[in-house]
Order: sequence, then C-alpha cells, then structure tokens
Amino acid sequence: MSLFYYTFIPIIIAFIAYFLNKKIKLSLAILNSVVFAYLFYQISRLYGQWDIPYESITYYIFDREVQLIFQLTPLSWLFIFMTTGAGLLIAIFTIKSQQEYTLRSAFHLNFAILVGSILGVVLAGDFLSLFIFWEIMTWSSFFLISSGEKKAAQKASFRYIILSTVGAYLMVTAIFIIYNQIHTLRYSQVAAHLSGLPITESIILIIMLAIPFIIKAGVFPFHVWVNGAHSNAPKEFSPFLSGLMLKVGIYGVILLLYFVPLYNILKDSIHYRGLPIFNYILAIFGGVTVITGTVLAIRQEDVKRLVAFSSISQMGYIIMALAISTPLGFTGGLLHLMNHMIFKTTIFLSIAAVIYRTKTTKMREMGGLIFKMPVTFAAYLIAIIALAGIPPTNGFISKWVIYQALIEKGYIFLSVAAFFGSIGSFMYVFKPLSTIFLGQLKPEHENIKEVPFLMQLPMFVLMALILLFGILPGLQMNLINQISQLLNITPVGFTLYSITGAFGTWNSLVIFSLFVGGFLLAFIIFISVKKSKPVGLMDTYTSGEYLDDPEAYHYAYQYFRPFDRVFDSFAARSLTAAYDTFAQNIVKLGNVFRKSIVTGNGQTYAFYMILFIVILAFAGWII
Amino acid sequence: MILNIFGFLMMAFSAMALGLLFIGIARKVVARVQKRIGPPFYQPYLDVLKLFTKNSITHGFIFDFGAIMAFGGMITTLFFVPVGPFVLYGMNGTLLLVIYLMAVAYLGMAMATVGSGNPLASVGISRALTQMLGYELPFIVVLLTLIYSSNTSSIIGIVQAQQSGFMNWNLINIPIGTAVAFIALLGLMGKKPFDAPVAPSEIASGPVVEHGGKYLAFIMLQHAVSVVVKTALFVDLFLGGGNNIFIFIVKMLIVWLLAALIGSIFPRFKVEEGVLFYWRWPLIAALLQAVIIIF
Amino acid sequence: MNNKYESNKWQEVINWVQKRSLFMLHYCTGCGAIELPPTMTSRYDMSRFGIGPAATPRQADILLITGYLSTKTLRRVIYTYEQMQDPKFVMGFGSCTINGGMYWDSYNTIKQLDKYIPVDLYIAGCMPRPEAILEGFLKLKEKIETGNADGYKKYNKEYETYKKNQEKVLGEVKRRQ
Amino acid sequence: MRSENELIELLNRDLNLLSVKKLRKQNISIRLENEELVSGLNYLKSHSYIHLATISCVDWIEDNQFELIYHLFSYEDKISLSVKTKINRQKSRFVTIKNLWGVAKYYERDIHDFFGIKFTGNDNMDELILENWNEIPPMRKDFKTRQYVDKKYDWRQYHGQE
Repeated sequence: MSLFYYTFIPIIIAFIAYFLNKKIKLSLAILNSVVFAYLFYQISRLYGQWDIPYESITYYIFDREVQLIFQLTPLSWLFIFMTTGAGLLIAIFTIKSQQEYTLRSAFHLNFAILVGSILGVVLAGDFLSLFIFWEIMTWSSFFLISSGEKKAAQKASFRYIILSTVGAYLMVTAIFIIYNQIHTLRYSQVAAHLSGLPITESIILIIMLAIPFIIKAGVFPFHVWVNGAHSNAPKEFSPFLSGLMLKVGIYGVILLLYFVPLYNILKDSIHYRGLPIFNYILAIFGGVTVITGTVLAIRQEDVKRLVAFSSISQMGYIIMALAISTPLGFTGGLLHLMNHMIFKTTIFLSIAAVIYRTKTTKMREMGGLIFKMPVTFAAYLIAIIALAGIPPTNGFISKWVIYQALIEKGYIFLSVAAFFGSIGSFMYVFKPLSTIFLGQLKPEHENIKEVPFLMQLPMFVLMALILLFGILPGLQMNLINQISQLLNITPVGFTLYSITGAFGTWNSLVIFSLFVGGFLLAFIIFISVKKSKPVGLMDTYTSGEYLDDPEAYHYAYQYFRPFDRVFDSFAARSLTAAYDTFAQNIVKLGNVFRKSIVTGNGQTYAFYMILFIVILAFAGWII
Repeated sequence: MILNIFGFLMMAFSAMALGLLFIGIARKVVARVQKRIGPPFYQPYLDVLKLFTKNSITHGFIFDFGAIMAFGGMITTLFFVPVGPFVLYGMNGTLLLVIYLMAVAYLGMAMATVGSGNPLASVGISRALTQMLGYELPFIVVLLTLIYSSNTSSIIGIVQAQQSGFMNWNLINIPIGTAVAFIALLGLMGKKPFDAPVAPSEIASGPVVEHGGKYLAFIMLQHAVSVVVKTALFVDLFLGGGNNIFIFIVKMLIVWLLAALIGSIFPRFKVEEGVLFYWRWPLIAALLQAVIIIF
Repeated sequence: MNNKYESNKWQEVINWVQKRSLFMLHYCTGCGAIELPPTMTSRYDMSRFGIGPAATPRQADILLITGYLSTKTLRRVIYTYEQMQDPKFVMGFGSCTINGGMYWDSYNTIKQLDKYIPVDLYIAGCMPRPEAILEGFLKLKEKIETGNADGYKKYNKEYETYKKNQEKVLGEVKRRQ
Repeated sequence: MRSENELIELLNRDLNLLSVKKLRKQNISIRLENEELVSGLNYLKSHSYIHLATISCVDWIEDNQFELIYHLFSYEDKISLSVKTKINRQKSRFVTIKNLWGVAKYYERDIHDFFGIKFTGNDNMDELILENWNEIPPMRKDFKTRQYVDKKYDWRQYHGQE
C-alpha cells in the first residue's frame, strides 16, 4: 500500500462520512477510530522496511517540473506510529465523551483531516509537500481550537493562527528562494545546496525555515499561543494538541538540525564551547522555556492551563537535548519526545474525564474525587509520577539520559534549568492531584460516577505503556538507534532493560525489583501491627472545632501562594502583554497609511495609480 | 538471591536502629544546649514501640498507600547509598537516581497527608514542596560539579576517588561545594532553620497532623532512615566514606550533630525566605564552584 | 495472642513501654496552662521522664484540664478527647475540676469534671507548681504501670451515662467517631 | 491639651449636663438625658474623644432602671470620660451608636447577651459569649444563680452526704 494512501485515507473518508452523516445517523467517532485502527495496524506492519523506494508525483507548472515526494524513514515511522496511536486512543475516548457537544461532527471531520495532514507532513520527502500538509495541519487545528465552548477560544485561536501564518510565510519565501536556486526541493539536494552557500545566506535561510517549526513547538519566544490554545480547545482535543501537535514542530527542528546536517553547514561559523552558536542559542531558548513553563505552571488556577504550561516546559527539555547535538542528547531528546507523548496524553485524558464529570476546569471547585473516580485517579497518579521523573516510570529514563548528556558536556546553565524544571514539576504536578482528587468532596459532586469504560480504556493502555517503557526501555531504544544510524550519529549502547549513559549504565529492572522489595517490606510491617479504625474525611483535627461545610476543610485556592509571591513581579511582565502591545502598534501604523491613501475621493486614487505606473516603468527600465 | 534478601532486611533494620539512635543522641545534645537533662538516648525506640502498640485511625485507602509508599521509597533509597563498606546495589549511575528516589518518599507522604483531608496538612505539604525547590537547586549544582570533576555518576566511584588519604577528600578538592552541600543538607533533612513545613506552633505539626499510632511510627522510622541515608550520602560524597564501618559511623555522627547544633540555635525561616535564602548565597557559591571546576 | 496468660504478659510490656513514653497534648483549657512551660524548659524539664508535647490529639496520650472548665470549652474538650486514641489519660489540675473550686456558684463553669470525661488523676493546688505537676506525672506513670489508669476503658464501657451527662449540660453534641 | 477644669466648663457650656463629677485625676464622669446621648457622643468624638474603650451597664433593679456607661478617652487631653444615662428597665431598649464607632456593634451584642437590652439599628443580636442560653440574661439582678447552678450541674457527692 503506497505511502499516499496513509495521508489521504483519513481525509477522504472523513469528508464522505461528514456529508453522509446528514442522512444516515452514524457516529463519526467510531468511524474515525476504525480508520485509525486500520492505519495503525498497517503502519506497525511497515516497521523495518526502510528500503522501500520513495514515491513521487510529478507535474508541471509553467514548464517547471515539480515533484511531490513521499518517503519512509525510521524517524518518520516513529512519528506516524505515534500519531495514529494517539489518534486511535483519543478517537475511542471521544466516542463517549462527545455526547452533548454541539459541533460534534465538525470536530471529527477536522480531527481526521488533522491526523491525515500530520501523516503527510512526516512522510513528506521534500519541502513543498511538507509545506502543503503543514498548512492543512495548521488550518484543521485552527478550526478545532476555535470550536471550544468558551468565548475565549476565538481569541486564543486567533493568536494561534497569526503566529502560524507568520511562520508559514517565512517558510514559503525560503522555499521559493531555494527552488529558483536549484529547481528541486528534495531534502538531500537542499542540504547539499545549503552547505555550499556562503555562511550568511544559509544562516538566513535556515532561520527562515526554523522559525515556523519553533513556533509550532512552543519554544520560549513563541510560546504565547500554547497556553491560550490548550486551555480553550475542546477537552478531547487538548491531549492531541499537546501530545502530538507540539511534536510535529520538534520534527521540523530535527529535520533542520540533523537531516539538513546543520552541524557541518555551521562548522566554520563561530563556536561556543564546541557547539555552533545557532545550536547554543536554541539550547538556551530550551532552557528558558523550561524555567518559564515551570514558574507559570505553578501559578495557574485553571487545570488545563496548568497542564498546558507543563507541556511548554517539557518541550523545552526536548529542544535543549536535541540542540546540544551529541549522541546522548539526540537519544535523550527522542526518548523524552516519546515518553512525553505517552504521559502527557494520559494526564490530559484524565483531566478531560474529570471535566466531563464535573463540568468545570477551576481547581478550587473540585476536590475529593478519588473515591468517585478511582481509575482516573490511578491514571493521573502514574502519569504525574512519570512527568516528575520518578524512577520506576519512563519519564525518569529520558530525563536521566538528558542529564547525562548535559553533564557530559558540562553545560551549567542548561543543567540548572533542567533540574529546576524537574524539581519544579513536583510542585505543579502535585497541585492538581491534591486539589482535584484528594481533600474534601464537594456536596454537589456527591453523585459523580466513574467515566464510562470506553473512556477508561485509553487510560489503561497508556498506563501500561508508561510502566512497560519504564521497566524495559530497550523497546524504544532499538528504534532510536536505527534513526541515529540513518543520521550517522553514533548509537548509544543499550540492552532490553538498561541504557549506558556517559557516566554509567541505567538498569531499570534492578531498580524496579528493589523498589518492589522496599515496598513489600513496608507493607509487611504495616500489616503486622494493630489494624486501624477507618474514620470519615470530615473527622479531622481543626483545633477542637467541628465545621460542617467541606469547603472550609479543602485547601485548594492559591496552593503555592508563598512561592508565587517570589515571582509576582516577573509574571506581571508576561510575554503575551508584549505581543499585544506590538500588535497595537502595528494597527496604529496601519491607520496612518489608511488615512493618507484611502481618502474616499477619486483624485487621490488616480494620482496614486499614475505614481505606481511611473515607478513600475522606471524600475522595469533599470532591471 | 537469598543472600540479597537477608542483606536487604539486615540493612533496612540496622538503618532504622542507627537512625533512631542518631535522633536520640541529637535530642540529648540539643537538651544539653538548652541546659536541661533531656530524654535518655534510647527514647526514640520507646516512642516508636509505644506508637506501634497504640490504636490509630485511617482516612481511607490513599492514607495507607501513601504511608507505605513513603516508607518503602525511603528504604529503597537506602540500598543505593553505601553505608561504610556495605552497599547492596552499587551499580553506577546512582547519584541522580538517589536524588529522585528521595522524592518518591516525599511524594508518598504528600499523598497520604493530603488524602487525610486536613487543611493544615495540605498547607504543610505546599510549604514542604516549595522549600524542596529551594534547597534542591544548589545541592544539585554541587553534585553536578562533583560528577563532572570525578567524571563518574556512581557513588562508589566517587568514594574510591577519595580513598587515598585525607588530602584528596572532596572536602579539600571542592571546599565551597561541601559548605553549600552542608547547608542544603539542613534543608534536605528539615532541620530547625528550615522546618516551616512541620511547624508545631503554626500548622499543628504540618503534614503529620492526622498521623497517630502506627502512622506516626512509620513517619518516625522514615525520618530515621532518611537521616541515615542523607548523612551517609554526605559522608560518601565529601568526606571520603571509609571502608571501616566505625570510622564511617563516627563521621556520620559528626555531620549529624553539627546539623543538630545549628538547628538548636536558629529560629524558623518563613517559607519564601527559606527559598530565597537558598537561591541567594548558596546558589551563587555553588555556581562559582562549578565555574572553577569546569573551566 | 488472646489467651489469658499471654495477653496479661503482653499487656505488661505495653504498659512498661507506655509508661516511658508519654505525649502530652499541648491544649491549654484554663489558667493552669501557664505552669506547663516551666515544667518543659530547663529548670524542671519533664522530657527527662520521656514526656513531650504533642500538637494534635491524634498523636497525644495525656489530655490536661488545667483549672476551671467553662461549658463552651467543655464541648471542644469532648471533641478533642474523642479524637484521641486509646490508651488515653486525663489529668485534672486544681480544685476547680474536682468540685468547681472558687467558681462553685458560677453559671457557666462545670462543677465536676469526671461526670463528663473520665479523669485518671487530680493534682491539688490552685494551680499546682511545676514540681507538683511532675509529681503528678510520676504518679500517673505508676498507675499506668500497675494498669489501673483505665479511665478510657470506663469511658467506652459507660459511654451512655457520659453521653447523657454531657447532653444535660451542653444540649446536642456532634459525634464524629 | 485641656486640663480637667477647662474640660468641665467646656462641657457645661455646650452640653446640658445633668451632673458632672471629677472621680479621680484625669477621670471625669458626666450624665446626659437619653435623647441627647447620641448627639453628646458625636460632639465629644469631634473634640478629640475618639477612643470608645467600652460600653458597660448597671442594673438598678430598685428604681427599675438600667444605666448605660460609655467610656471614652482622649489621646490629647489624656482624660478618660464616662458618659452615663439611665433607661427604663421594663422597656430595655436603646438606640445603637454603630455608625459612630463600628466596634460598638460587639459591645452592644455583649450587653444584649448579659442584660437583654435591645439596640435598635444593630440588627445582629445573636449570642456573642454565651452558647444556647435559654434562661433570663445572667447579669440581671433577678437572675438566681444558685438555683440555676443546682438545676443544671449536680454537686459532687462526698461520702456521708445525702
């Protein structure tokens, strides 16, 4: 089955189903999940066949021959595997959770197009097809974000689409410049061409190509849209948005850093401690993203906004690891990419389950849901243990590899930022756990039941994945090593359950068994002593007085107020304000022009036309 | 495997006993500082025994699970830190692991205490996590320079590097780093200047407000094991852990009593003052040390 | 563990341990509470007998009723007493807990403490000095050793009569246990 | 900075006092009619008597009257002035001075607890100190403490007693 089918099947079927839906009432979500399951099966069968020839469509515009190329590389296989997997899980989740949602069929249509376009982006072999599917992806995600229930969704999606279009224009100009220089856009030719160009030109081209990818990955200066988009997108879409969409930006960065071997293009540009300056700046951006993401995540009261900021800070980790372009860094970055996709989707799915039941995203309006929704609590608990990077889970392994890479090169600021991010993640990870699941149950949440099984199924699968990859990282490693062979980076040694870092090997099987041993010993001591009497949650010591409303016993609002006070001044000058003022200035500038040109009477129009023709003639005469 | 299990149990119980002994001695020394006789040094053993015999209440599943996870997590950390010559699992790459394993114990206790539904406990936990961010940063920067300077991240490797004589203890190679690590150790163990999370007067002993009977005994045992783990870690990394167990225990005692004495004379920091204290001079000193070592 | 001979032996060990480590609830109800800081600090130092302050009733063994007890505080004392875990002991300071003391005819203080909660030990003195308090603690330790400091058992057995007395004075009392 | 005598003549001049007495050094007490009390307090407040220490009450059961005493203090004159007035015991009703001093809300609630005097304008009259008290207010002279105590609490039976 040729590679084209992968991208076009979901899009075409989605369109047909959308129009059929008016007549025959079939649940689009089920259709989506069936299609994704089929694709997932096909792709998993595709593993290992890296040698299948690339397919191309060639057609001619103004007698110029343009080729759209599709090729399968281990890197693109990783991404299409992850995309269809996440798409499948989320489609299953939405079967039940979309019941009372008005724009239901539009959601499924856009979702299918989005998945198809991401497959297209990742399978593309040349920049033009990459750009085409990139635009489809941006548009479909724009429609999805703006279809969120809250009014703020429009404003957030507006900011998202502006930043993306700015990135898209940069990419288009870069593609045109490259195209009319070498008349082909295949990655390999473009790479060879770029290394031939003089330094300043290639740097400009690379930056123009890099900016749209960095915007989509939500790195520091452009992380402005991520927060609004995540928290206002419909609750089923934000897992996909933060689990997958941010990764596609990272795919672009990998494309630039390793496919187009940026390393040897910049080998004679100025180096800072053995790293080209472009990479080092990217790494610094990654580090700053980690710190800002963590600090802002701790402050949030809205749980979706909090998890969105945590995605930003985790993205910072990946960017940092990839930018230092050492074998360990590359492996750590890819590992963290996969692990982040798994545990972030789990977190967002469990949050969506909670919102599905309690209809609110404000943390202080929830509490004590552990007894009502145990499965969601278990999924959330295992996911945050992974996010915080605590040993028996996969989160720790990828962070461990990243630390080895950072320490190996001795980058102080980056490792301080990395540690700040991971220790800070304990705080913002624990805040929703204690405000939503633990603490006192609100009276109005008395009759909440667990989410239906279809919504629990994805959580079970993802929980299993977190623990599986936590104990046996080898499964991920052989794929990553094939990718690094492709990009001629020395692969990192590994066995099924251990990875060798710069300073030592990490053996997760032994750690897990010792962990179980310690846990067992504590359990035995606990059991052997006198049984304790269960007592209600309201029977707590509050200096002698008994109050009756659980609200008074639930500590949830401004959980880390002392810590936020330290960063109050910093958070006030947030970047979004800077962007808004920048936007206002442009509008003022526009008004100035408008008043002078569009004056309403005919003479000025005529005068400008003549002026224009004169300039044109004059310019034509010179060139 | 069986030898492992025996070693496993031996080490766990001896660490508990040693930890309780250390706490007893510290109580005696602090009492002497305040010119009072103070409880007998074996008082912690009696406290733990009495607490195990008392009845206790539980607030549901998460309350028990958190207590077990905290204690289990701390015991697992014990196996990676060489106490004198004994280490159960010294495979390398353990230093980063030990820092994160200590977090397991914190997370377990945090879940248990917030699961108890008491607002005072959640306030205590939010203070503890905030302070954790404070003292963890300089501590890790110093560990980072240590890993870089002795370019192995396994504790045994670092200990071997310091074996030959007093001169190349890390105390001498990176003196500023050791001082910063000691200050961070105070925060790590929750000693006096940084015990805002368990402030008895403000939030009725913070996280342990609902822990009675065997749960309080679990918390005491976990604290005892954490004292042993953290002082052993400090001695291994900076004072060249000896392979003769008695010298090692004496070194640990000196470090522990020094921390206790500092603790007995300082009033308590407010939460954000504690965090800012750690991010002001100790962090700058740690970065200075890192710059010296790396460049 | 439950045959007669065995439980007796085991109970002795428990009493022995309980005697040596007592946690006193830092919950001051009347004017005698000012005597406690001197007993804790360097001059009299009760911690040398293994007695230390505990912040919450969950961790405490001894509840001190230091002096007169107004009906409003009685309600909170009952809540706290029920939150403490067995084995628990109560010590009454001064004559106000025995028969109302100098507030004998006041409308808002209770006249006889052990009608509402079982009291194991009274210490005489219109607010006993630290030496008297230490003497009281030692006497309590002896009672624990010999096993007849069993106020909590009486409370569990005759819970109904205690409840009736409490409701007579306080009206409705919230029961959480 | 007025001395006691200057203050006394000032008060005599401006307020029609029923009586004025100099109890001790820097301690003067005056008596006003019920109706003029609030205006008198307002006047005093504007003349540096800004601190209302407390409102106390005395139960003259023989001549069937409650006496309300407002204790003021001036930081400039360093004189504590007590303004007294008598109200009818049966009616036991008086006007609130909540708008002059906010704190008076609680003093009035306290007096309502113990003497049963209602203050019009101060709507929140529920129990401040006592708890579910269903007898007559305890500080009134006709409240029989001994009978109440015998009824509510029972005495300790010493051996040999009936």
